[in-house]
Amino acid sequence: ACHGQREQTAFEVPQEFDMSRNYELTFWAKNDTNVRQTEIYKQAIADFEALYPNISIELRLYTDYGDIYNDVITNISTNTTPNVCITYPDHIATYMTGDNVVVPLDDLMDDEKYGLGGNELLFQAPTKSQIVPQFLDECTIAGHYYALPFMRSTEACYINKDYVEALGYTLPETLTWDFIWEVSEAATAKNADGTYVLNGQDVMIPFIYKSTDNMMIQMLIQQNAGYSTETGDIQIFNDTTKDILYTIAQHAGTRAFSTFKISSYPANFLNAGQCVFAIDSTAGATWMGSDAPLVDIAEEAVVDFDIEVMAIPQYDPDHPKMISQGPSLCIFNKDDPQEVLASWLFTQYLLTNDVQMDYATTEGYVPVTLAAQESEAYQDYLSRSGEDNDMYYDVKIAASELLLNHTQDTFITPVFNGSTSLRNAAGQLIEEVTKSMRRDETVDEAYMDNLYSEVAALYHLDENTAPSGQEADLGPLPPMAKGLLITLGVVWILIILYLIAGKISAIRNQPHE
Amino acid sequence: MEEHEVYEKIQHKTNHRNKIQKAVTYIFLTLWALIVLFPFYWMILTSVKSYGAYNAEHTPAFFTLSPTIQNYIDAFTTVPLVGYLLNTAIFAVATTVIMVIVSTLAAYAFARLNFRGKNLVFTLFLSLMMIPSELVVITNFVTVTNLDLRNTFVGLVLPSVTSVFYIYLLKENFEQVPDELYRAAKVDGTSDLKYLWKVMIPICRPTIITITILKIIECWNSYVWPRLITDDPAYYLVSNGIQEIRENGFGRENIPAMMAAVVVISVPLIVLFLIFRKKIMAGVSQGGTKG
Amino acid sequence: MKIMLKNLTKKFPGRSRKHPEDVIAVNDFTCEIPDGELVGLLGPSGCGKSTTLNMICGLEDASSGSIFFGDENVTALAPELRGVGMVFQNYALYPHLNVFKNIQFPLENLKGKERLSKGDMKSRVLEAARLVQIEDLLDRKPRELSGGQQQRVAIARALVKMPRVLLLDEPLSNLDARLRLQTREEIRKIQKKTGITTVFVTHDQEEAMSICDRIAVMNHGVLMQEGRPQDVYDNPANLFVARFLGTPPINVFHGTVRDETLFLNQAPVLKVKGVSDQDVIVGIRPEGFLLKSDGPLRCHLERIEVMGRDVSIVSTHSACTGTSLRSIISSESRVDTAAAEVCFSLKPGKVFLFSAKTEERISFEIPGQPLSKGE
Amino acid sequence: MKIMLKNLTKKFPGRSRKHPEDVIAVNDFTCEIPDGELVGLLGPSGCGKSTTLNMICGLEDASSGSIFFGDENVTALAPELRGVGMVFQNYALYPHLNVFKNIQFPLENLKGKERLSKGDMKSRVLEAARLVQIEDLLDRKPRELSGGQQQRVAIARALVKMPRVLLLDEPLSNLDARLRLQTREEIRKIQKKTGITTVFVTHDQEEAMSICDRIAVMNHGVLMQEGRPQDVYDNPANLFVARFLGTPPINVFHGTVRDETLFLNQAPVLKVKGVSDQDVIVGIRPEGFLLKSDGPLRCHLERIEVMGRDVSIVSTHSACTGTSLRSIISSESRVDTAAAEVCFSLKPGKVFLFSAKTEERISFEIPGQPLSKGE
Amino acid sequence: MNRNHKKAWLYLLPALLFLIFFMVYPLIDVFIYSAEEGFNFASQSYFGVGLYNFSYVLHDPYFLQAVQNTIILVIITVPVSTGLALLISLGLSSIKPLRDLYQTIYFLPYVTNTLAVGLVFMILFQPTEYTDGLVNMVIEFFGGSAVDFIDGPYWAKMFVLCFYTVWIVLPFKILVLTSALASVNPDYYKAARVDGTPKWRVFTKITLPMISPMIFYLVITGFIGAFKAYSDAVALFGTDLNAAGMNTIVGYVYDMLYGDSGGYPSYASAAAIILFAIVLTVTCINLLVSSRKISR
Ligand SMILES: Nc1ncnc2c1ncn2[C@@H]1O[C@H](COP(=O)(O)OP(=O)(O)OP(=O)(O)O)[C@@H](O)[C@H]1O
Ligand SMILES: Nc1ncnc2c1ncn2[C@@H]1O[C@H](COP(=O)(O)OP(=O)(O)OP(=O)(O)O)[C@@H](O)[C@H]1O
Ligand SMILES: [Mg+2]
Ligand SMILES: [Mg+2]
Repeated sequence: ACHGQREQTAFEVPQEFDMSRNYELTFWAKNDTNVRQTEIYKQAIADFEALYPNISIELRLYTDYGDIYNDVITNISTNTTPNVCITYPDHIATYMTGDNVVVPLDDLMDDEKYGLGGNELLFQAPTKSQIVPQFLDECTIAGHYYALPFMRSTEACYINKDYVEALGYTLPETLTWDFIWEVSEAATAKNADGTYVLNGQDVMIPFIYKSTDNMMIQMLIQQNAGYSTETGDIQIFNDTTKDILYTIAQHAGTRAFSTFKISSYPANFLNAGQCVFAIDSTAGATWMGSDAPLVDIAEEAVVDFDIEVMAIPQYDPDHPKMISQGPSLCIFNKDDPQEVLASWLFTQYLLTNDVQMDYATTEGYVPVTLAAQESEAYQDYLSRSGEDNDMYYDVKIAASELLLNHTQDTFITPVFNGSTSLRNAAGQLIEEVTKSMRRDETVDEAYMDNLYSEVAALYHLDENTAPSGQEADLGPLPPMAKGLLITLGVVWILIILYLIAGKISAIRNQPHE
Repeated sequence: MEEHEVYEKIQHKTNHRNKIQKAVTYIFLTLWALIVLFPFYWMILTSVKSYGAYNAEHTPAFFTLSPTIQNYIDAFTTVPLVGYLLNTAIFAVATTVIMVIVSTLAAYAFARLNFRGKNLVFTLFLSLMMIPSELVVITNFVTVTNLDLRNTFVGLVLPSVTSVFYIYLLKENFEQVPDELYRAAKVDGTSDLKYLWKVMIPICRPTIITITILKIIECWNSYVWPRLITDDPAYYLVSNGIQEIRENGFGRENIPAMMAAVVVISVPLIVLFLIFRKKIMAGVSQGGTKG
Repeated sequence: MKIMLKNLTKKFPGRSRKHPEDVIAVNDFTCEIPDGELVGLLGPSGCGKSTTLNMICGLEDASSGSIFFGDENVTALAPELRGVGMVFQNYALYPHLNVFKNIQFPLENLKGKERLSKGDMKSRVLEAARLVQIEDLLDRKPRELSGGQQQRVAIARALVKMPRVLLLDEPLSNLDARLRLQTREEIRKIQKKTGITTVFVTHDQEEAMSICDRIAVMNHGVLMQEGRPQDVYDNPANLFVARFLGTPPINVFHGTVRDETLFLNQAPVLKVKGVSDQDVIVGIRPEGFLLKSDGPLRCHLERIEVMGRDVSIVSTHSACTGTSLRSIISSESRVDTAAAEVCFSLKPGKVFLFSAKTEERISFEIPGQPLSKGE
Repeated sequence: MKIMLKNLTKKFPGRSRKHPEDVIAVNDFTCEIPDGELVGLLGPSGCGKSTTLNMICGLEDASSGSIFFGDENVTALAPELRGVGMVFQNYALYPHLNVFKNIQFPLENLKGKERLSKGDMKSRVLEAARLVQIEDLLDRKPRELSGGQQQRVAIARALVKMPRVLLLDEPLSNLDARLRLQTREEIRKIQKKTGITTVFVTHDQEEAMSICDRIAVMNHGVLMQEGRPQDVYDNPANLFVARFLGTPPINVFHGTVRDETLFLNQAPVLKVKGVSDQDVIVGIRPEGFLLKSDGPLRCHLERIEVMGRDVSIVSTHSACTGTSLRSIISSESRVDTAAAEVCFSLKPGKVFLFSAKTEERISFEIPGQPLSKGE
Repeated sequence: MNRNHKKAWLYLLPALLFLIFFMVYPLIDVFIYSAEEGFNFASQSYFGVGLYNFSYVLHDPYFLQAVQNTIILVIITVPVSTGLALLISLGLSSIKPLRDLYQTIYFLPYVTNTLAVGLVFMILFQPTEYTDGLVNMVIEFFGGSAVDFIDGPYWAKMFVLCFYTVWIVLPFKILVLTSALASVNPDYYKAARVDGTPKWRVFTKITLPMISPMIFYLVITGFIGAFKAYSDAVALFGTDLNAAGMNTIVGYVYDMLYGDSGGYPSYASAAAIILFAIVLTVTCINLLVSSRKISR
């Protein structure tokens, strides 16, 4: 019985930051799709350490948010969590099932000396009001701030405009789902020799959606259908979802639609002239277009085309809705409040204009502070769109501007312990349906019911995993489990009987020998 | 004389059958050899395809006309592969050395010395073979962390040292050394430890070489534990490296570069194996013969 | 160095639940081995020879009794301190060391002031090797040697540390017949040359008899008889010893003594002066028969085997306990192979009487002993 | 079934780059084995005995020459078709099958019209088992048998299919001396009972001489001599054969013949009628010496060994090629152990002369042969 | 004697220490976890002590799926790999030229990284946007119809998993069996030949029984190894094995600990103990059968 609670006292902001002591902090970050991001982190750390020579920061880079999540979870048990960590709010909700694991930031933010823009800071930090409110709001869990936003992006639709026009369509001001489906269907026409009319190649996937969980979430939210409540009640298994899935199934059946998991990176297809609509994060903009600074495919496979960056398709073009996503920063609690304070200082430093600017320009990200967004340097950056195909790559800047222009239209989904699973489940529904269609299975009511229950089970959505969880009533043992237990029992009885029989016969035989 | 001719016919038929049998055997063996070799061929082939060409391939190509060593360069530059190789070498050697010493002592105790409870302890040892290592990782992680040994070679090595199977293999092997030698050495005034060192180990050298190499292979490929226990790239092993390259090349799954990395890290093992092939085979079979 | 074994006993605890009884491997063994002699320890398989030897060298602890080397009681001494050399049945050469290193091995274990310099070691090894004539094999590995050569290496290894006592546990049983003959002579020679008190275990009586100064015959852990080979052969203390020594083995009959005359199946065959009337077991050595057409022992002739220099007559007699009776006569004598019967007279010195009950020897007077001893 | 080997030769290709020369294991071997006889194939290790046997049973192909079973040329026939039974040195009993199943094994292989019913098989197995007296061991596994019993099982297995020829490859070499004696007699008995032509390989001359009807002595792949054992012993065709047969081995001297007299070191020792003057090698069997105080052969006495029934005198003589000279005389004779010299006269029939060049036998007339044969 | 005892324990000490620290103690920990109902890493708390974890795991369809997968995998791969290894070893021992070469080739998979080769296998079997994959191309070349091996029907995925497992475990088995075959005294074969035994009978009646201890050894270790399968599946189907329906018991344990929905050592421990019970049972049966076969 050694796995009891590791009680940690709640954090209280110290009066004074003790500059006479040395602090060693760990910072877990994800380096995204670009090696330059690593350098920016390192630069930021170096600059910060120059300001605070008594604080040293160790950077550990991950390639996947999931890995960060897993490692944090395992490190909670050994009390070796990092000090600062880049993560999704969803994950924070799970970290918080332990008491006082994650530091609530309300007091810190408001602290006069060391709070946001506080007067004892050695650098120019943004004030609370300078953080884009929508983005900051995303960081509240149960009424408290548990994170600061670090970068934000949304999804964009990258379009091969040439193809759309070749098919006889013109792009509307705001994309609608109907438009996309229609054009995509039209693009599936084939020549007699099996090649596609549109591009003359063997391959054409008119519409690829990279992140199917976002696809499902946005489609539901755009229709005001149920996804989940704030408190974590799951509503995704509803009729709207079914309708969506039927639609997707229909277009997957005609091969007009595919996903990243099934095919591959949308950018590869788009650039190779094998795709018309590619929906991917704005953070992936540097890969998109024939002049993209980063390409995955052979140069000779890239086709020349006019690219258009637009907001994701909508059901109601007048009230566009799109997801806001991107990493946030959270701070883990430590026994030493001074250490937490040091972490907080570093966290704030990551919101300073330079860091924000530098990081945002690596990809189609948007700085989370108004200060950075409005800074001259950033404006200058935006204005130089298209100057070259690297730093000022037009698609990348267009993607950033997309979010800047639609900040009001972004939304986020409720965060609770289990929201990650729900998100995964949402994507899984689309993946499954698409896969089934490609295998020529029939997608009907029975299929849907089955799908719902399987996905619910897979992500443990059918049970209560609240932290103070109680034994759920699990019902009778499934027949297979029963079979397993009975088989084991019977086998052991037989083994014991056999051994006893052997002993008896050995004893009986003994006198004869 | 007639009977004689019948014999000749039978003889002829037998010869014919033998030939067919030979041919079938060779075909079968060759077929399996191809199945075995193909993934290796594919690995090497992919490692010399350029990233772009690989991604734009419409049908998998069985050969490439424009091999590139870019992937190898990438493998060495995007991650500090040399450092990882070095780490892995240190880790593998340290683990193996300790493991061999510990296992040899234990196997010697089981094979040569008599003490109460020997059979019981040995049975318990053997039953530990049934435990999947994934199971104990988590507690070990806690232990090692509490000992403050994360991101140290000590932390990497210690839990990897235990190896019931090798103790078992060695014990079986030791038992095949005639008891007489032990008695002779005793009469000659040799201590137990000296006997172990001067007689037992030299005689069982093939097996010891075998377990050494098998353990090195195991260490070389180990992934779960190193990943968990190191978060400092200064202690990363090659398997972490592969995983990193796999995802990290350009932030995307860069399979050719990964294959290049795999080729690079496999080469030492394959060379090691080719050098000690005879000894490994002899050792494994010797240890195994008693089942 | 004289060796004294006093009431030496070894019990092994019962090995399993199935066999819980203790095994008494050696039972109250008392014997004195004179300094510088070669003593053969002889007996059937499992009679406790190896166990006795192991106790002498200290590899087994005695359950009771004591062992003296000279005047020193070594019963509780560890083997490495007893200063004995031992040659094992399969020689127990270290397979990974060459001959030189094998011989050197015991020297490397010497500690303290006994420790030798490299050069001394080498000269000691060479000396031992010369003694057993393997100077030119020093570089070889044991597996590159013939059985006989291996044996000599083993002896050299046992000798090199100049043991007080040399023990050999069936050192010849792995060799083929020819090599055996040869190596046993060599052992004899070396032992004579070095004068080390030597105990030699074997279950082959011929071997023991031919090279040993003295032999000790054991059975079921008990010492049956001990003495010079020819004495034991000529005067076996009991039926077991008589049977055990001699090839072909002694012929055994059921007989009775009446009026100081030995009867086999009612037929009187020999005068046995001084023996009271009783049922006896009669042992007659194969060479104890004399072909004599009017001899008292009439046997049914089975066949005749000529084996180079001897002729062996195989016949049957109803009082004989074995299936057939084998007598050896010089190949110069003539036998009528066609006849159904052969008649023998007996050489009294080759006839032994044993009590039918205890199987102990019953001696009788022989009028004029025709046997003369060589030495 | 008579076996004829005509000019049988076996070459093995050179085994490695280091030893590229062909090994001629058997060289132009011609011999006839009469029907129903037990023939011993005899020779030192590596002389080609096993190879010859393997060619007879078909496990090795002959390089040239031919093999006849009766009139049938079987040289190219596969072993399974030859109908031979073979007993291997280590018996090659299938360890996982009990005795019954081991013996039954060859019968289960029979096909076509030769196929036996279960009952027939059983009775054949039992018959074979009875023949070798192992009826009560049928349930045991081979490892639960003694060496001798295993050997009998192996013979039963070879016999059960009623082979035309029985081949035994050193079947006794794994047994201890005592068991060897016993089992070789059994082989003899069984062979006589069944009357199957049998070839028996051994390198032990005593073994071969004691049980075989005929022996064939090989050396370096070449047949040296073939004949009845006693004939070969009494009339060796060359020095090799003379040396190879007899224990203790023959004593060999350098000698010269002058004026039909044999001189050893200038001392005349024997009249050898009909031999021209030349250097010769002289072989004298140990039993060829007679103790005679005025005997012509004066030797330096070394020691006397008493071995039960015989006395063996070990002495040296300067013309002798061995280190010592061994003579065996009956234990009844008296020897003066204190004397420095012994003098012998020689039995002419036990003295052989060989050409110093070819080592072939040179025969000479013996005035009156005192030796008489048993049969 | 007593001195000897102490010495023996001294020799054992290092191994014992290591095992107790890093094997036995964790195992005890596993049992403790398995009794702490619903313990999870994040909250570091549980809601009771009892058998709830077992009940939970046994109710979890993914655990049952994993059990099913594992058992199918074991039942298929152990006999197939042993049989195939036997065939190959027999083939190897019956040829002379090229034997060394083949032997070396067959051993190669032993020295390579499972993860990497698994990836190659995945590439070989996986359909791409452009083709149905390399293997399917071969199948189609021979007139068959393509199957989605990585993402397709259950049997196809199982086939790939089994195939890969066999490919991976074969080298060791071939090695052991070839040397077992080589250690059979050739006299037995000669004797059988002189007795005119047909090849098949030689195999079943002599070869097989003679090497049966080795075969049992391989079967027992094979069972234990196959029950512990995990990384092979990951290499082929990626880390989300539950979604692929290809999870194994160890995979389930691993996911419960470190997977996306991980952090539940209690459930993981319960699953692991059930696995241990299964392996123990199978091993006991194996030992009983083999001791019986060999002693008879
Ligand atoms: N360690 C032991 N435990 C129990 N009994 C033993 C042990 N060692 C020997 N014995 C028994 O003691 C008896 C004597 O054994 P020992 O080895 O001395 O015989 P031996 O005369 O050397 O026979 P052999 O000629 O076969 O070598 C045998 O019955 C044997 O079974
Ligand atoms: N397969 C082979 N290849 C090459 N040489 C061989 C082969 N088999 C036997 N020889 C050689 O042929 C010669 C005769 O061998 P064979 O086995 O017949 O001897 P042997 O008389 O049976 O000896 P032993 O008494 O030791 O069994 C030897 O020199 C041996 O080295
Ligand atoms: Mg013994
Ligand atoms: Mg031979």
